[in-house]
Amino acid sequence: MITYVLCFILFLVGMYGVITMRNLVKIAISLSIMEFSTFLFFALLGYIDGGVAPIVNPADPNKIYVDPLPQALVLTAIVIGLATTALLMAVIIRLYRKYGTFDIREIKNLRG
Amino acid sequence: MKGMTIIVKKTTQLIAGMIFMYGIYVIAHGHLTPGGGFAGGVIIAGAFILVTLAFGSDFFKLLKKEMGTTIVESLATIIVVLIGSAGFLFGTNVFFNNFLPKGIVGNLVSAGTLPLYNIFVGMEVAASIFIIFLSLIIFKEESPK
Amino acid sequence: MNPLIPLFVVTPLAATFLIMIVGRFVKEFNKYYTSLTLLFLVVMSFWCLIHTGGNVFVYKVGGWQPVNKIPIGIYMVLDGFSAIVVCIINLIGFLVTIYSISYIKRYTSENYFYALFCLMIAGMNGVVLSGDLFNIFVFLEISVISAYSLVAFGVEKNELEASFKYQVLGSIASFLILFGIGFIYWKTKTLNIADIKAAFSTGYDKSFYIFTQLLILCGFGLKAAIIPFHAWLPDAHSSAPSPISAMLSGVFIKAVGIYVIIRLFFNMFVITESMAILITTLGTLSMVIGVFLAIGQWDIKRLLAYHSISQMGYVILSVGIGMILVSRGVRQEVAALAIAGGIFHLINHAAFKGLLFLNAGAIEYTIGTRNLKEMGGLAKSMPATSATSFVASMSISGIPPFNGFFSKLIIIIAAIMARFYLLAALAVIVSIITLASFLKFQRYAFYDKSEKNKIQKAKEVPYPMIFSMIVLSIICLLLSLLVLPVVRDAVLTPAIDILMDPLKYSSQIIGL
Amino acid sequence: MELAISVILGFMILGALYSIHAKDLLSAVITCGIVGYGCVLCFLLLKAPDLAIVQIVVESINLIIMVAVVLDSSREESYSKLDRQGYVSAITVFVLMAVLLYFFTVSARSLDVLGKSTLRMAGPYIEGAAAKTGSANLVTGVVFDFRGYDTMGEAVVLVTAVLGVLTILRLKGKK
Repeated sequence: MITYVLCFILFLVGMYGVITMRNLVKIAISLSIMEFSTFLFFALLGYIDGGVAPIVNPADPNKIYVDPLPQALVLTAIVIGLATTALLMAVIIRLYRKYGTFDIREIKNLRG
Repeated sequence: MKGMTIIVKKTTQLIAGMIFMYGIYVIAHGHLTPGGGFAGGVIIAGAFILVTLAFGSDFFKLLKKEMGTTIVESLATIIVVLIGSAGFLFGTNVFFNNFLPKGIVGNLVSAGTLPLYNIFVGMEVAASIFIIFLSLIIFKEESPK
Repeated sequence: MNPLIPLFVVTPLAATFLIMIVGRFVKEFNKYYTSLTLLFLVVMSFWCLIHTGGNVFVYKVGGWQPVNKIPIGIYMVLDGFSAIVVCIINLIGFLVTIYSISYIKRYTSENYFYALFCLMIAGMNGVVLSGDLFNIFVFLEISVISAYSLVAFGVEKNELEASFKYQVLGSIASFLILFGIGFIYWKTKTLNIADIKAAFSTGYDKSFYIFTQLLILCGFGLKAAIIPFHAWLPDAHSSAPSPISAMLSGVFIKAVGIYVIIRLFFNMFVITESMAILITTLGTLSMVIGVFLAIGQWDIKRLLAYHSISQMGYVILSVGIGMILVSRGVRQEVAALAIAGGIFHLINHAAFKGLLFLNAGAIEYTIGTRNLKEMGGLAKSMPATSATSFVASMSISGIPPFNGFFSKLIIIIAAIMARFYLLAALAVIVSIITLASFLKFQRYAFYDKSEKNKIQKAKEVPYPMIFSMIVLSIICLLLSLLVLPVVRDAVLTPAIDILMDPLKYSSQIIGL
Repeated sequence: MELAISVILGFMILGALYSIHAKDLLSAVITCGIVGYGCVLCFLLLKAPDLAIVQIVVESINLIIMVAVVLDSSREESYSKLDRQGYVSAITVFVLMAVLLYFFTVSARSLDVLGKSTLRMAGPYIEGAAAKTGSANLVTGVVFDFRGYDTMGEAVVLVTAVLGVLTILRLKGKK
């Protein structure tokens, strides 16, 4: 129970960073913190007491395995997260070359 | 981007090949041990990135066009799609059917199409991550400050 | 029938990779191949729409049969509702491709444009046809990542800033959705939508239920730009190249936002009254605030973007009224009418908002500005653009012979019959303000002759652009036919049935 | 078990807070690594070696990309006092966080505790799955066979990201 709550607190810390920070790189960091907490949440869901890693040994068939499905989902989600981070960093470096700053308050052409 | 000192270069020469081989091992044993296409692909990309960082980006002579890697990546993905579609054709009209014989659990050549998926996904992931890194580096050099 | 469903995803994906490989060596390959692919998809989607009817077609990817009636593979589902949305996606996508053949010539690297465009189509088709929660997330990511890059296609300051905003808010939405999926998995231990419905119908904890619904609603609401989450929409939709704006505004926010919200809340959750009221309130807020924000705009594409928020408000409002009635379990025929109005307006909005963005793109293409104050008197020099934009403006503001009138009429009648008189009055008022706003657009862009200097320069746009605009305006007129009982029974009624009957979707999928 | 994960999570939260508030961008990026590598430890404890391998390499690549962006730019964050808008958003965020946390704890009470998970959809993935897919590694079996369609989508996401990066990093957009 406490692990789930801590995991959600990590998620909220990331969200706090995204909303309050005024620096492009800090926003990217906060987004990846949110991402990691979500992965951890899925991994927690799959754990079963006394279970072993889901790799079958044909010699020893009767074992309890942890749930492989959340692990497969996280495997997919990690790569998706890498893709989004890479795209975000590309936009950030592009914006830095245009404006010469990471400060979001000075990058405000569009409003209203 | 310029390379680093001679010490780094020599060490990289020794290590990069081993990292590369380890990536191939992880890919090839993906259906037996932890790891698989994604992990192995990222490790191989890591070996390339290490070499790029040590020797400088002109080591790869790809400054103008990242043509090579894009084609590898597109081809690898299209092969994944083709293997999926091959299930569609050979299997019972089902997309992503594992249509090859399964073999004995625990052998290196087993599990039907899974090793093939592992290999091609590994190629695709390695190519994509390396191309992302390379284009960032090249952009940093070419664009005006 | 069944084996055709994956083709909706595989064909555009194959097109992407072929464009990336062959397009490097063969010039002009990209545009013709994309058009051909989209034409094929349009034909196939209409064939599916005609043949689906009231059936639910399930395609089990990988051929994994359910064990003890629990699905273990990924299911692709084609039913009345998703058939309609697939038709919209591919039809608008086809016309936009034809339009971009001339429009995108002024940008560099056309290969990337067409490849990303095909990926976007593939992602949206995948979202709409999926019957599995995590699969929806994966294909959602494909379509949004390509949308992020397409918004920044011009790589100027504004485009990059809009893309950054969109990426940050979109990523938050993705993680909220992922967390929501995790929550659902925690409780039900399954990911298939129909199976989750079955697991929920045996009983659930109330606070868990509300929290999950909120996570999902916030996530997809961010993607659909419902009003408290709308901050990215005007920037992204106005900065993108015009064909992409038409795609984003006309199709994208519906396919990955509204469609998924409707699908999940009707077919996965058991509708509760509090959530229905919340959704109706959000819809009303979007409808009213969106139109008021639109009044003061002088940038054409920004004005159209704010109107998108407002028109989506109509859809959500009317679906929300339907949800309230369904959750109370009374007056099902009124609920059906409200949902029909919502879906009808969703279809109409795709047609006329796509057309309006294409018009805006044509104006920008010719005179190089988006500011209404710098235009004037374009009606003479650009007759086709002027005529089609007149059709679209009248349609969006609900003037009788055009399609927008009928859908708004149905929504208002449904609101009155459900005894929500205030909402009906608000809908009428917003419609009038919309009319005023578009009369302004028409007057300043096409009829005001105070500025003579621009008029001489202006020429009509190339033929492919005119072709798409004229076809879309004909579609705007033809869609009025959906109000006829024969056509309605064939197209709208299956969609409403699948949403209204709580057990039809899940029982058909699990039973099969 | 639960204690160990809680302690690691606590360190991760501290690292995240430091990383968000650090003045030097480079140290912020490196500290973000605490969270990522902490994740790796948790995955190992949770008996998920596949995830640990993927996460450790992906996190390294992630760090390299971030450092590549941060280097040769003005690393000092121009840290200034919160303006009025900043205060408003900070207060909103704290209220929002408190409400969300409360809802989370209330709704998590009715669900399974850690380690007492049951299987519904995943049951057939374990029982006799090795015979069905032929793969000794169940996670690979799930990823490539039972949910192969997802994995194809994921490969396509990477391709999309590559195309996006190449698109965004073009030097000239319009002719």
